Amino acid sequence: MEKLTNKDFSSDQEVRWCPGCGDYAILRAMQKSLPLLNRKKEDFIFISGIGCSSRFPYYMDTYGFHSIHGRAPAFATGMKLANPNLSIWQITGDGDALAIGGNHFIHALRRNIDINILLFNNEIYGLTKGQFSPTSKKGIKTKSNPHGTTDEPFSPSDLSLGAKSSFFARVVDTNPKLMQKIFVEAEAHKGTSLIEIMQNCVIFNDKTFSSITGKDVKKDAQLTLEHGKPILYGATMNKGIILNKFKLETVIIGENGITIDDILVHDAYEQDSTLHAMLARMRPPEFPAALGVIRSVKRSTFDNDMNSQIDHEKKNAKFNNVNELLFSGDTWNV
Amino acid sequence: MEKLTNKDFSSDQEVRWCPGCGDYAILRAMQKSLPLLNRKKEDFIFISGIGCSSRFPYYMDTYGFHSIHGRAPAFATGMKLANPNLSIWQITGDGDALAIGGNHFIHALRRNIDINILLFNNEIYGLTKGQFSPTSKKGIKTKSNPHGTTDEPFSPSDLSLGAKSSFFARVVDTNPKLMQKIFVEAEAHKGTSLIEIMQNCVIFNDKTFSSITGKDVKKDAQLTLEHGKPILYGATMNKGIILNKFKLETVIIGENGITIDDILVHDAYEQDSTLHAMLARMRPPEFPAALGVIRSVKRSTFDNDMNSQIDHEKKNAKFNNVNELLFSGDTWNV
Amino acid sequence: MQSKIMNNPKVVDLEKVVIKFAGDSGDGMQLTGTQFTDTSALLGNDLATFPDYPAEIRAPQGTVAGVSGFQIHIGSIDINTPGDIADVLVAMNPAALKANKNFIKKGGSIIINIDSFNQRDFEKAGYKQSPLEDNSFEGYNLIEAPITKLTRETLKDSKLDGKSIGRAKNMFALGIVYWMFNRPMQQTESFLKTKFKKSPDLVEANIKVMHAGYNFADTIEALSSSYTVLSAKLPKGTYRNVMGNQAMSWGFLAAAENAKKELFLGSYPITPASDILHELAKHKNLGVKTFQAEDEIAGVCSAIGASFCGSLAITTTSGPGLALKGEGIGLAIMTELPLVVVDVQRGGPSTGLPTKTEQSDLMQALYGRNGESPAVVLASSTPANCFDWAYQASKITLEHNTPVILLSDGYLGNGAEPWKIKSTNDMPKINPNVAREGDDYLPYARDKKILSRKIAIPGTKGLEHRLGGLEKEDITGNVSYDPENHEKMCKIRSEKINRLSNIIPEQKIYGNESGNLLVIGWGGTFGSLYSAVDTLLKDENSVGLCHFNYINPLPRNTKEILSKFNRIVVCELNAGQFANYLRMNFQGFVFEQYNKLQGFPFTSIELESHFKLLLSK
Amino acid sequence: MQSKIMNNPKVVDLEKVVIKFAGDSGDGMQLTGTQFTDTSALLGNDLATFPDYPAEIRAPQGTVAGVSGFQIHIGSIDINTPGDIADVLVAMNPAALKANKNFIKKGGSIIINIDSFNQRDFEKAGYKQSPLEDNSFEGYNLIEAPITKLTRETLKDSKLDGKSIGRAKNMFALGIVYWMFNRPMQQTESFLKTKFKKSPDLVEANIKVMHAGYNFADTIEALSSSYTVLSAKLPKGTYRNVMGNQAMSWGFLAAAENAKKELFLGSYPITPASDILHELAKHKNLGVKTFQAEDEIAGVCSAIGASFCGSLAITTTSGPGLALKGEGIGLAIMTELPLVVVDVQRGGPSTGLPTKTEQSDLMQALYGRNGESPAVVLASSTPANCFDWAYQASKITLEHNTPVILLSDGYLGNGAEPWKIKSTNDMPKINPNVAREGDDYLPYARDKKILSRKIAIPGTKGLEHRLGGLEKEDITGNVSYDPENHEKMCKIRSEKINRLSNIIPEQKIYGNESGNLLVIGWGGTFGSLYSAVDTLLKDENSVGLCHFNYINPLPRNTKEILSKFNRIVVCELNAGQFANYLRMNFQGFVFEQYNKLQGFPFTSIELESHFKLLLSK
Ligand SMILES: Cc1ncc(C[n+]2csc(CCOP(=O)(O)OP(=O)(O)O)c2C)c(N)n1
Ligand SMILES: Cc1ncc(C[n+]2csc(CCOP(=O)(O)OP(=O)(O)O)c2C)c(N)n1
Ligand code: SF4
Ligand code: SF4
Ligand SMILES: [Mg+2]
Ligand SMILES: [Mg+2]
Repeated sequence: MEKLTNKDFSSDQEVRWCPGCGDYAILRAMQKSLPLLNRKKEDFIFISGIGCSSRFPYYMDTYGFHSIHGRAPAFATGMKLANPNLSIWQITGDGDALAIGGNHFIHALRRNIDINILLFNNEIYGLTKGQFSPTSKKGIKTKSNPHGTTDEPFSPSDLSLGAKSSFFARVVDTNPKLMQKIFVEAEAHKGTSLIEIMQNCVIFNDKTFSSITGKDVKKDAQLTLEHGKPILYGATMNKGIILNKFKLETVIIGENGITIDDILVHDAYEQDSTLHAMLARMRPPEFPAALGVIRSVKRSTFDNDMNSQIDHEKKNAKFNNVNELLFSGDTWNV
Repeated sequence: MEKLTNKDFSSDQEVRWCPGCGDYAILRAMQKSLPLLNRKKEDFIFISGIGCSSRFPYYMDTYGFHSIHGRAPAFATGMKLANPNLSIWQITGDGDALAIGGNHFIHALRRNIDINILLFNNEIYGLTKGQFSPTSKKGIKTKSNPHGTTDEPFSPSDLSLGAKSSFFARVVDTNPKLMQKIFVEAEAHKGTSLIEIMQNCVIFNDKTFSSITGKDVKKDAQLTLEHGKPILYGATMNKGIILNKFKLETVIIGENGITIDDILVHDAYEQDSTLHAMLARMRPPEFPAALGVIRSVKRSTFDNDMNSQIDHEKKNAKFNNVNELLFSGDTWNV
Repeated sequence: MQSKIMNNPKVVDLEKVVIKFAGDSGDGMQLTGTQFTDTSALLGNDLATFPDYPAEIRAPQGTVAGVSGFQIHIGSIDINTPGDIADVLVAMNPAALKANKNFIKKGGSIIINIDSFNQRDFEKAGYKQSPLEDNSFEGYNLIEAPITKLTRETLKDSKLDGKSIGRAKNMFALGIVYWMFNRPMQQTESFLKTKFKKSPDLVEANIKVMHAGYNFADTIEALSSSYTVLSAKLPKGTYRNVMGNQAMSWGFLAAAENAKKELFLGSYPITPASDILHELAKHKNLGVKTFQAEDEIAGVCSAIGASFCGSLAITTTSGPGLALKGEGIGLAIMTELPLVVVDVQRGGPSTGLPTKTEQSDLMQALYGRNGESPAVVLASSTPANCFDWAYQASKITLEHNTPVILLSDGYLGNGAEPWKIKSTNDMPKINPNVAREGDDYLPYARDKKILSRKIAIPGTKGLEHRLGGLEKEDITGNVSYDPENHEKMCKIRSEKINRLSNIIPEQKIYGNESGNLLVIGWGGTFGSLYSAVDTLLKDENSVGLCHFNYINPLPRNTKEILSKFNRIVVCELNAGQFANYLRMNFQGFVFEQYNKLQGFPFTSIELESHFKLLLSK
Repeated sequence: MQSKIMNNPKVVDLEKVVIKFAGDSGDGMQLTGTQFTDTSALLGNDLATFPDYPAEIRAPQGTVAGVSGFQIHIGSIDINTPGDIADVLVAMNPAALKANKNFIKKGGSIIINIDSFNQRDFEKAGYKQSPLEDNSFEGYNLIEAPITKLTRETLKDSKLDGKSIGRAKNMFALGIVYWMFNRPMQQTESFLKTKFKKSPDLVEANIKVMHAGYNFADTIEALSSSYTVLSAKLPKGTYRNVMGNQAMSWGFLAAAENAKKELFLGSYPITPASDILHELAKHKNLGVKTFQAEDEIAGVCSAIGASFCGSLAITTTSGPGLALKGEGIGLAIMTELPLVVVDVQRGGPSTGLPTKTEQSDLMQALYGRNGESPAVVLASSTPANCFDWAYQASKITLEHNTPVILLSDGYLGNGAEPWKIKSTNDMPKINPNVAREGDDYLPYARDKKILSRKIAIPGTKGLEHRLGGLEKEDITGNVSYDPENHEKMCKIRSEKINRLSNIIPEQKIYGNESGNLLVIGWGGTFGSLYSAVDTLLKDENSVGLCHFNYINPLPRNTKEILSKFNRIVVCELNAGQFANYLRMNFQGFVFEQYNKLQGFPFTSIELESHFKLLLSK
């Protein structure tokens, strides 16, 4: 197979996000990741809904579909069922995926259709100029509620794990390396791979993730999980997470007799999602926010199950073509 | 206030479910529960979508609305926002709530609008004659997949807790007493009270809950949670649940040195939903299924937040009527 | 047993007979009807059937709301409708009699399960006293058979439990009717053997009861004779009996095979369309992929996704579901992808009358989307030709890369008739309009003649491109906000559909090609309109029938046809939607209307008398 | 600085002037335009404005796609459109010049920020070389101002950072234009003081720059003189400037207050309708409840729920959202509850041209639902009368208990004009048709005249009842599958709407009441049609304008009007939907069409010349 580079994945269309928008970094990371996947260029589809982020497919020189608001998982499902050989990437915003598209989103996760979903979570409706979204922090003032929202936000991790998500990862738009790593892992995972990207909207919700991504705080505010490794963070990696009864706690190695052996070891492959959910819920200031692949478990995929069933039925077929069906059963001649 | 009885809540419409349908028992339990709530008859609304269960409002002599498929939470939200004094009961099926209506369902839970949702979970589409639903057990054969479904089902408890449900209870259609108790608690809870009712569809999915409701097994297959009480079950209440590291386990009091003090005490009021989710996930044969009020936590309600905001704005009003608004700001006279 | 012959039985017309089986929802009338149908079909009768059941799964036992009916019209002549009125009614309880009392021909035969005619059942049916005691049924041939009792008697030695024995009584009724019409019982016997293959006791019991019914009829001499309906003079060929929804499903299977495409169905169950999903779900062995989506929107969107990836993609629904699919259909129009949307219409508005038939989604099919968004609209017109129209819809959508909405209705979908089986080899070729590797591909470049663009399927090397719902630039398909381009593209999208009228056949007329009265219909009303016009033609009235299957575009000779008649009446099961559509398209004509909105098909009789009135004025 | 006067500036018509401010999305052109508007309004000019911005939040800086424009038409005479073509263009960069090059009147003035006319910016705009070097702008009055440089210069001692200084340059341009039209700067000064009240430095800087621009213009003598547009002779009263979406919002507020109802809005954001949500969300102090739903379906359904519970309930959206609301609207029709659905139309089909205007949702509004489901359809026709039509829609829906669809469009919604403020005391009374405690309540009993049922609101003792989407029995409102009842109810639902035509005013004609040419329009095209017809009338052409706001039902005298003209032309920003609707309703007329599908309003000029053509043939 010919060797592809990021250039092969850049379309001729001018990128039209606001200067400084987090989407640029994600686009670049994606264009760099695809060559690592060893797949043919013509086998990729980028499918999106509507939103700033949903313009993404136009900038990728692959097959692409900028569909309608909220429905991308349904299109993606049809695509993957029609052709299970394709590598399908759904691009979606927090409004697209969790407001109008919430239903398709949870059903895709439940079915575990083998696609990759990139959730560009900027906690705002960008394209329609700044209304609050289902992930906006309660109380923020936006055009559609200038007195502060009264909506309790979704936690994307809790919602998706509640919907039986088999793969959940998280990354910030300021970490291109981690993005690339996760994109590659997502593609390798069989089933619906959900990646929440904390993405900054400079125009309507600037710095909403600054307590996590701020240069000054990020060492203590971010924790990158790796399967099989102890859960450590901090500038010198001397901080860690332990499990105390039913709660997570942060500790410092060397203090209060804590050693590396006390630190929780991350098990992304564990079927029970309880601990994954707890890790994903961690937030500054009490905790660092968990990044990386938080959950990645084996579960049969919808496309594969359907195709096995079809293969099985074909093998045990009563009819091999339509004519045989038409002339089967009770017929009579005139 | 005049004293009401179950008769006051029975409409003159003939009940039209199949003989033997679990819906009858739920209807009766509801008609008996409402008089216990000390509310005026005219302040109740029953709102439903479409499905066998969704005919429920016709049989209640209250205000009622048999709306369209899947959208009942949206109607209910509008109703409660319009008049927060009403007691609003949403009746919905597993298809209505979790297939077409999944989005409105999770958003109602997230917002914590103060309504009560009765989810008649019969793990099948009854009204349309027996297709599988998003809660049908994987592999069951139905009209719409005679070779066995390939859909992984939702767990209503996981999905709703993932959507930040503040109240989750579960009951079987064969236990009218517990239904009444839960209905009363649900109404007392401020916020969205979700009650999953394991309901038998005699026609299209008979006995789907028999491992829980079967007369022979039920003592060991059902466990009724009560806040503040140790979690016990069994014919002689000698069995219990303990927490071992991160897993629940069943034990027998008196065996292996287990005493009543080892048994987990149910805390429905705990904000952290981790343990609630684990309890709700228990299923025979390993575990008994948890019934009763599994979670009931305080969280501000959407209707209350909106109304407080309006009250606050009214108090600090720039304008007290529309004329003042119309003539405000830059105007000029000709 | 007692048989009151209130009158000498009139001799039923042996050219054709309408029989209605009616009973409680639990009485097995649908099965009884289907068996009689299959047997008659095998005997070579032409026929048409129509089931009529309540919206509840099981409405309260014994009530009128709970009556389930199955009507069958058989004949040695051409049969086009399930009949207006029954020659023979089987009524398993008082409610069944009450529900059908206006649907029995004066002097017709009524077979009654007299065991169910007791005070409790009268009351459930809303009768104060026995309807048999007053004079309501004077002039009918009333056959009172103790069906429950004799069924029990027949099975008194059987190992079956009481419930199963009770359920067998429909076979007794079927036996009586088989005797009446001189039909053999073998077909039903072998059916029972297959159906209950796991329970030989049940097989034996049911067969025994059916024979008991047959023998009972043979003995009682309630009827002066038994009747024969000779086999119809149908064109030579192999026949089978098909229901509309089944025929539709098979049409799609055939189209996919001939187009060398995989068939994909994205659908959400809804009455009366669900049976298409059920039927296609059976045929995984033919490679069909059926996806029961979480809702109608996911149904249409998954289909569009599958279409983009090369499947013959369809989505099926009924009125309320079509309302939900509008936005998705708009996207398919903008992206110019193949897609067939089937609407099996039911009574509206809103949830309306979900189990009843109607033609009131026409405007929605034509216009139920934002913006200028023209789609091809077709309508099937008989249960059997649902096959052809599914095939044709698939052919058009794949060859022209433009969405097609195919209208059927509850009457067609659930109705059945014999179908002369076609071989897939004899069907028109389907040549999907697809770009291939190496093509110089511009997504929105078009064939000059038919104006359709080529689609390029993911996986095809070198043809990577992006589609979407924003306005497309002509030729390149890039996003374009250019004013002139938008106007141009709107025109192309509409002209593309208009050009189809060059390809589709001219509209045919049945009866006179010009003259006094032109009867216009479309879709599911064909049978009744045809029967009515046929009768009028026999009396040499100057009348023609112009029944449409192509709605958008209309056949190119439509205007010409209109101009050849003095009077035009448009007959529809709605308030006049097609009439309005014709008014938009053809000015200068007067379109009279004949409409019915009762959840039931037209009867030929009401049409005939209305047409006669028009002809006489 | 340099000012090339390529030609003697033609004297602009002082009766009216069209000015367009254009620059990069980040250049603050919308604010500049609004300021000029407000100042002109305060001076008593009549005016109309129209913003025109890209679909992206910020398209790439310096590109044509990224140009944001604001057009304003002011006059001492009646102004009805934002103008076809600009007398004065402010172009902050080459892209702004390029985007508007066809929208400047030959001989008009172009004020250019010459600092942005460099090679890099030419290229971004897609120019190979400077458009000022070739002869493209010969015949125009080109004013090249070093706006960036002089702004920096002005603020060289300011404490502001470079970015903020850069952003102030729009004030320089505004200063120039204020000078040109002899406008005072106080209004903008006080605006700046309020806007930046937390940052006195910003206030000072912006005011300083504006004055610098003003003085610059005063000095350069680029223009032979400055102009004055006198105040218009408007009817006496208090005026304010309103945008269509704002006026619409306020109309609902007024209706709710006068109906003594709480206002409830259930909505999901969508361009160009979102501003209604934004506007209403501000006014919680008036008790309005705005619910930003999870999608459009929840928007309409929550509104129906609120309506059932006694609110004046509305839902607002644009085309794709209306497609999603169809099923919900059908339920409101069946349950006969009050509901106003606002569709601020945009370019379709599908996502189409989301920021552009169009009138192509008419058919969807009329028919985008399953079954026979008639709704009242109204259309506003100027930014200011969005107020009146919101009020009228509310009045009809509350008094007749039947849903109303109100059509606006992007042009009306974002456009602005002066509005003579009405007091709520002077508006027609609204008497909601509601049952009270103690009434003998039958949910589907009706007023004999207007055929509407009474609604009973939860909380009302003794009136408990059940509604739903299944067909309702006449009078009782119980579920009914009865065939005759269904037909009857379908007729009632349609007749109820038809009867409204007895109540609404007769259709008016502007111009000749009979004669040669009848120009027909509806909704947002009023301004351009009026201007065009007005011009023709001045030349004594035999022409009348009949502009519709009531679409369903149509005014009772419509047919009479049609019959008084020799020729009828229906002008719409779609492919002819209203023309088709008229064809359905009125046979025997020839409806010619004039259509435009370019995302922009008609220009008066194109209309005039087309009408002249029709009049001459
Ligand atoms: C049916 C429909 N409803 C509403 C819209 C308007 N709309 C487009 S994108 C969007 C929300 C965008 O938010 P998000 O998904 O978070 O994307 P972002 O712009 O923040 O990347 C909305 C409300 C639409 N295009 N279609
Ligand atoms: C828009 C729409 N789509 C589909 C339907 C058909 N439909 C009615 S109820 C139902 C599912 C019922 O299942 P569930 O909610 O579990 O209720 P149950 O009958 O089991 O109580 C479906 C698919 C409909 N009425 N409307
Ligand atoms: S509005 Fe926000 S999310 Fe959208 S392109 Fe601009 S910065 Fe990015
Ligand atoms: S079909 Fe099932 S759920 Fe519906 S009424 Fe019958 S038993 Fe109950
Ligand atoms: Mg967002
Ligand atoms: Mg169910």
